Amino acid sequence: MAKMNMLQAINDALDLAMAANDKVLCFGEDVGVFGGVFRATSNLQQKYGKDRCFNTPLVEQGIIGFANGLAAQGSFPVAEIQFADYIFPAFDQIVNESAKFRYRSGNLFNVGNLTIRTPYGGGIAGGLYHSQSPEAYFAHTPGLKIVVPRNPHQAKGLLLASINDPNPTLFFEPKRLYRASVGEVPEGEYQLPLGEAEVLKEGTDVTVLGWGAQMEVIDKAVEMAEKEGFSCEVIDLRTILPWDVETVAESVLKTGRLVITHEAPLTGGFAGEIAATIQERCFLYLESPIARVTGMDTPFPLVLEKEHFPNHLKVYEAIRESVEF
Amino acid sequence: MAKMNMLQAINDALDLAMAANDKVLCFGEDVGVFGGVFRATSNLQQKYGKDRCFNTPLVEQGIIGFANGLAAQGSFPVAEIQFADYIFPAFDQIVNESAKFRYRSGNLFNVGNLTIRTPYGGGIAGGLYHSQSPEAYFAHTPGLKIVVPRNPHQAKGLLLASINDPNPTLFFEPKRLYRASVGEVPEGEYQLPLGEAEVLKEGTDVTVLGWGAQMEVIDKAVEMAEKEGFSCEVIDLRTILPWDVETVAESVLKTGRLVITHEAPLTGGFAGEIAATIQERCFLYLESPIARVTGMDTPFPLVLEKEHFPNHLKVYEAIRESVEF
Amino acid sequence: MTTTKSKTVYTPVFTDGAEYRIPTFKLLKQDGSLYKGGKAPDIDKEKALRIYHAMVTTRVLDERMLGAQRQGRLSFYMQCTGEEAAIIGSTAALDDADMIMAQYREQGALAYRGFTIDEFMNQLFGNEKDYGKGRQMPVHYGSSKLNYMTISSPLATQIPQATGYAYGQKMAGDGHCTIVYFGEGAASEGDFHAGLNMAAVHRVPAIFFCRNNGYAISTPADEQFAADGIAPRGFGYKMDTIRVDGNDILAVYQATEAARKLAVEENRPVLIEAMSYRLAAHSSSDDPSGYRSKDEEAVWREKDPILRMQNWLTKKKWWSEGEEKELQERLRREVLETMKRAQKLPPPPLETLVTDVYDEVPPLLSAQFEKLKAHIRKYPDEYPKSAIHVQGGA
Amino acid sequence: MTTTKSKTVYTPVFTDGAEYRIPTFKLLKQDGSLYKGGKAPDIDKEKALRIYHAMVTTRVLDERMLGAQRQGRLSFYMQCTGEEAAIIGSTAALDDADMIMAQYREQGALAYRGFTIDEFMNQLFGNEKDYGKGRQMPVHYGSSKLNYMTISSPLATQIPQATGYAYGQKMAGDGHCTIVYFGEGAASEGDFHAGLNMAAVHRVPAIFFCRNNGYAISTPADEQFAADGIAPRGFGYKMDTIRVDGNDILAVYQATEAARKLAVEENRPVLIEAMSYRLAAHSSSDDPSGYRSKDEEAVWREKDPILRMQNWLTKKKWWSEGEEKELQERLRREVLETMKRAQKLPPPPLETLVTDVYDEVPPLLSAQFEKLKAHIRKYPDEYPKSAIHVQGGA
Ligand SMILES: Cc1ncc(C[n+]2csc(CCOP(=O)(O)OP(=O)(O)O)c2C)c(N)n1
Ligand SMILES: Cc1ncc(C[n+]2csc(CCOP(=O)(O)OP(=O)(O)O)c2C)c(N)n1
Ligand SMILES: [Mg+2]
Ligand SMILES: [Mg+2]
Repeated sequence: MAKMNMLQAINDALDLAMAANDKVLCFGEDVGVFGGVFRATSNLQQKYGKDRCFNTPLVEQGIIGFANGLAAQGSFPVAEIQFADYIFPAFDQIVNESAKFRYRSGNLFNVGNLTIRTPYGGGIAGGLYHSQSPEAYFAHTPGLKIVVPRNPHQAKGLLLASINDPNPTLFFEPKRLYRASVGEVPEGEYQLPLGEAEVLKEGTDVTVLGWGAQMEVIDKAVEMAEKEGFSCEVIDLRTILPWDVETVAESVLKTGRLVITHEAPLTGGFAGEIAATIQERCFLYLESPIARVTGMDTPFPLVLEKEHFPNHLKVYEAIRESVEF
Repeated sequence: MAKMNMLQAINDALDLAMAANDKVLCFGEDVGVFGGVFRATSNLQQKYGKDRCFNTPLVEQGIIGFANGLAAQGSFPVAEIQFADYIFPAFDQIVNESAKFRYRSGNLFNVGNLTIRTPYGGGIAGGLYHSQSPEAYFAHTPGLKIVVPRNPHQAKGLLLASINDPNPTLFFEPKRLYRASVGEVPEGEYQLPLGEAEVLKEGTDVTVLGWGAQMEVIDKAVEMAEKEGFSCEVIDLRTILPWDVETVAESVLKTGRLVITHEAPLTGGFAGEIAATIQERCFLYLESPIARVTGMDTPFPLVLEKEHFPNHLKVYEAIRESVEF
Repeated sequence: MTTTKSKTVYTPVFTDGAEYRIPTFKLLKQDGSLYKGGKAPDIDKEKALRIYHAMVTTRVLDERMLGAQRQGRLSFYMQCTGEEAAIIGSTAALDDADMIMAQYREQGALAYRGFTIDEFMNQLFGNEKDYGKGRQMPVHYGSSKLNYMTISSPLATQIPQATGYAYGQKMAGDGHCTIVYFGEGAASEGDFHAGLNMAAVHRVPAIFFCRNNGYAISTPADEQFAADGIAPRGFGYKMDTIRVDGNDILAVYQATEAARKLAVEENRPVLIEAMSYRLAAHSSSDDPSGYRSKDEEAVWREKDPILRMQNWLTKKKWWSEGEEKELQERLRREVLETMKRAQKLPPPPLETLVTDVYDEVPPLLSAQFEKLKAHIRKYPDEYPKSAIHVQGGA
Repeated sequence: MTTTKSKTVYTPVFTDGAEYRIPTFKLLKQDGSLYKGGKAPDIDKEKALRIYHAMVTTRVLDERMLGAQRQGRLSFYMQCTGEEAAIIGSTAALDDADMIMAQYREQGALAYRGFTIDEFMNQLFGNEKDYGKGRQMPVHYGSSKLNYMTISSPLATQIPQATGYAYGQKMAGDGHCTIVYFGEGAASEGDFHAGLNMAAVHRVPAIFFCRNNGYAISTPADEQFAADGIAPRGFGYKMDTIRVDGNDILAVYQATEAARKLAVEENRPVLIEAMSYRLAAHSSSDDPSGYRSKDEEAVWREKDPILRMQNWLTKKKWWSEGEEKELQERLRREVLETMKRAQKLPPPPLETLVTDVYDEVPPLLSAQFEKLKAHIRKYPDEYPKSAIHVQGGA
């Protein structure tokens, strides 16, 4: 075990993956000698050479197109998109290409080796274009896996699993936690399962569900709620696609209540999908409407970021309203 | 009134818009002398000249980038994307640019004059890339309006409203109905309201909700259901974003049941958003879980298209199950 | 940073490069003789006939399948008529283990590599033997055995993918390269810019082969770009570039052979622009009479690349009228017989709806599939193709 | 279709255009004298001083605001140090009613057009007077009055937008053009290719102004492209192209003036590549010592464009040391005073969270806003900036 922040854990995972398999390549804007604008790829070029860790030209559609080709060839590309807000020029390559490569070819070809890493989320005074949480844009796309870690330990294990998973995987890194989240991380290689939510805390009154940086917000909210005597079950979804319906449904069958929170705007956010599925699965057991605590239906603001944000107070209020419904 | 198919109605709307305002321009791949691969822009170049109706180079991100600039300048661009499946290279220009232009500039600039037309949907043996219904990909984007007409009369009135609406509007045309849907269409200019769902048929047992080409499917299913004695209320959502929560909620408060259908895959589809919202709004009135009848969570297939499709039988079954729950 | 070694001027002179025209490389005249100064590449009789056979196969297949489409036996078809030399000449200059990433009009490359008529037909009819499992529209072929990447409809996406694929080949050090085909229309996409620029920067063994056939559906090349074709873009990437007469099998072959050397031996990517003409309609859904004249087509019909090669073969005494007749007849027969066979084969089984989305079918999709099967069991007559797959089962 | 008038060759010759180098246009030496053969553009004293004033303003603003960022008064800042001549020289050659679509490092253009220090500060501090209503990060300026499109962070998106904007200007026939600024890094994006190709095809009055400053954050230009800069790409679009010394105010001015003539009078879009160097860090979040040497920077510090212009002005006797000192001091004082003022202004009112998403706030968003207000009323201490806006209200 070693104490690491999330960036160090990610860097460690990349380092181990590159050491274990010389077909693993890391690239993207500024990831080479500089080690990425957040330094997630620090020292990898120095260690594994310019052929295996390199800067690309500034073109996201090219980075992912290039990565798709590499993955089809049999390499293990780990492509970085500098900010999740800048992943949209690559939307076609991800949604029409990566996701459909295997299906359309009848499994003659696939890009399962592909991993795309990108920092997402607010809380860093980033305004419209350094704050977005675009996971739901991709979650409508069969063929992709989408993973979001909540802390350094999870980040390392889930990233290694994403790199090794035989499906194209989008790995969203909560950049607000890059340096802020510090914790014990096992040394050496280990993988955490994709497609499995994790129950972090058992409870009986209400299930509180989130992913990524929102798990910290949930912790604070739940602390407030428990002080009021509400027993909360806390779940980290971890994999957004394909998501773990069973674990969530099982919890809600027990608690009868569900509060979901994410940073992205409400409308079309992934909480909607979860709510729709769970109201169907748990209809007769629901004691209050499923609540969503999310960003507002606006672009991400700057000065009024705090007001816009689904913070612990808003989550706490939703928990309270859900239990007292 | 004149009998028209949907293509003729759309062509008529474009013709009227161009006649009324010489700042209205129509462009896209093959829309010039050829009139578009579906002929929606037939004769417009001949009538209004090459400056106002023209072919663009084959580059969707450029078409929409160009259109954004034109709209900001004060023109009224009506850009065509040849198939909705090919809109993704323009995703960044639509989601990061069109949608956020007004907000980010504090309303100094806007692209409200922009309209994007594109044929969507299955049922024409188009396979993965000539069948998609991508409305939900855009519905997570505050700042956009999204409109889908169900027949020629609606198409003309909603398209004219979209062109004149002071917000960037995506207009998805159900290509399966282009020639198949024929009906009476008023002559001259008229607009149908954006942001308003339409109750097509009143009923008491269950609300059945859809948009675009699915409205035909719903009609057939409802016919079967009514024969079994189920009284159905039928709603065409018409505008996906911002959507008309009130009309849907009011209906469900009355019927206590809701079946939603769309062609796109289930997970992350817009039915999820509607279900999540309505279960919250109508919690105490719901007599059965909200049901979604959608495409499967796969890319769009070809030979087995019929099996994949949310057809009238599947919608009928969902209505039955909902009422008999 | 760029250290510009360019010279200095003291008056503002603009240039659009017009004075620097890229020439067209040609070897073979229409009558089968060589241009003065031209030297035929080193192609022996066996190879020449393999090429020619692939060209004729492609032409016959195209004619017959368009006919089949017109009769309603097939939903869709795309011909490559007029462009056989560009496609087959370039593929023939490669190693059969080199990767091909095509746009959609390159069936000739597959024919050359040995894709059988059966294999073509199975894809066209989407039957149970289609490698693509009946999921894509006709002409979306693929063959891992023949190193031919399955076609994807979205244009130009394969271009940066080819750059990545070639980078992988370079890393593997296997001495292979990737050729990527695209139309002059597709070259307008952002992915074109991305793919070529990255290839030049990362020095990958890739050949970017542009089929400039004058049209993108109805859009003529002069509404696609203002420049003199695609070749001048090579300057912008500092990429070795050549323009070649696309109807000239020998020139295409020789240019591609030389390009492959640069790519594989020096990791220098190459841009080839083959000037040709799309003699047929864009696809079976298109009617060119709305946007171009018969006269224009006639000019190009005179430059038929297959006839040109036939004339060369005849001059070399490698081919006779009798052989031509026999080949044509045999191919026509084969196509017809194979078509009948392929049409009769059943569609892919129901489970192919949900396989290959992921490596394994995830639980939610599995549940959707079970629901579908139950539904089909309830309405077997409505799903005649699939009902047999769900009988009795869970 | 393309009718290629290119000549024919009979051997396969590849070209990457290396033999055809685009020269660099220069007028002014560092000491303020003109190169032999160079002729200064027609700039009178008033205009020259307007330009110079804007350059110094920009430099002072940049220095002070970086300082303010370092002191924690500002979250973020971006300097354009070293590139003032490229930006201001080009803007000055335009009509003030021409549209400017910038990347983010072009505050000099705004300074030239008359954006006041107050206006800069209001944006930087996102206060209630910020035209952008405090929604975007610092340096995302915009001014409809000054025809300066609000900055958008996603790179290169403004390039095809400029093509469209200019098309609209051409249709309006108002005799105006659009200039669009972008870095040599942003020029790798697909949107660059789209914007330039469409501009050439549709013949729009647009000037594509590339600031080649050697770096895109840490990525040096030679890892961005293999070619000799961006200018050779003009060939691929058949666009009038010129390369200019970006630190040479006179050359930039003259080139842009000539470009504007082509654009406005002949609807010929122009590509200008200005060779310069980003003397400062990429932004306040960056530290260049990780990727480039002080020596390299020193070479460029010797080419300071402001000093170069000052030397020219001095030679013309249009400027004196005393005036320089006074200007510098006045500007420093003004910046400091204005900063204090701007910092004290309250943030934009709470309702700016939800306005301008659409022309009107839609019902669902309105409901979200009401809920937010109720929440803030419940926890006023947690939202100190906004609590005053919700007191007592519904
Ligand atoms: C991204 C995308 N946009 C549009 C289309 C529709 N489309 C199919 S083929 C075609 C024209 C392609 O022309 P070109 O690249 O010149 O190839 P050619 O057909 O001439 O061989 C178009 C517009 C598509 N398949 N993909
Ligand atoms: C689409 C997109 N990708 C990535 C970024 C992050 N980013 C901001 S500035 C920059 C470098 C830009 O370099 P260049 O265009 O040369 O301009 P310069 O900073 O040198 O003026 C990058 C990668 C972005 N803003 N937008
Ligand atoms: Mg073509
Ligand atoms: Mg730069």
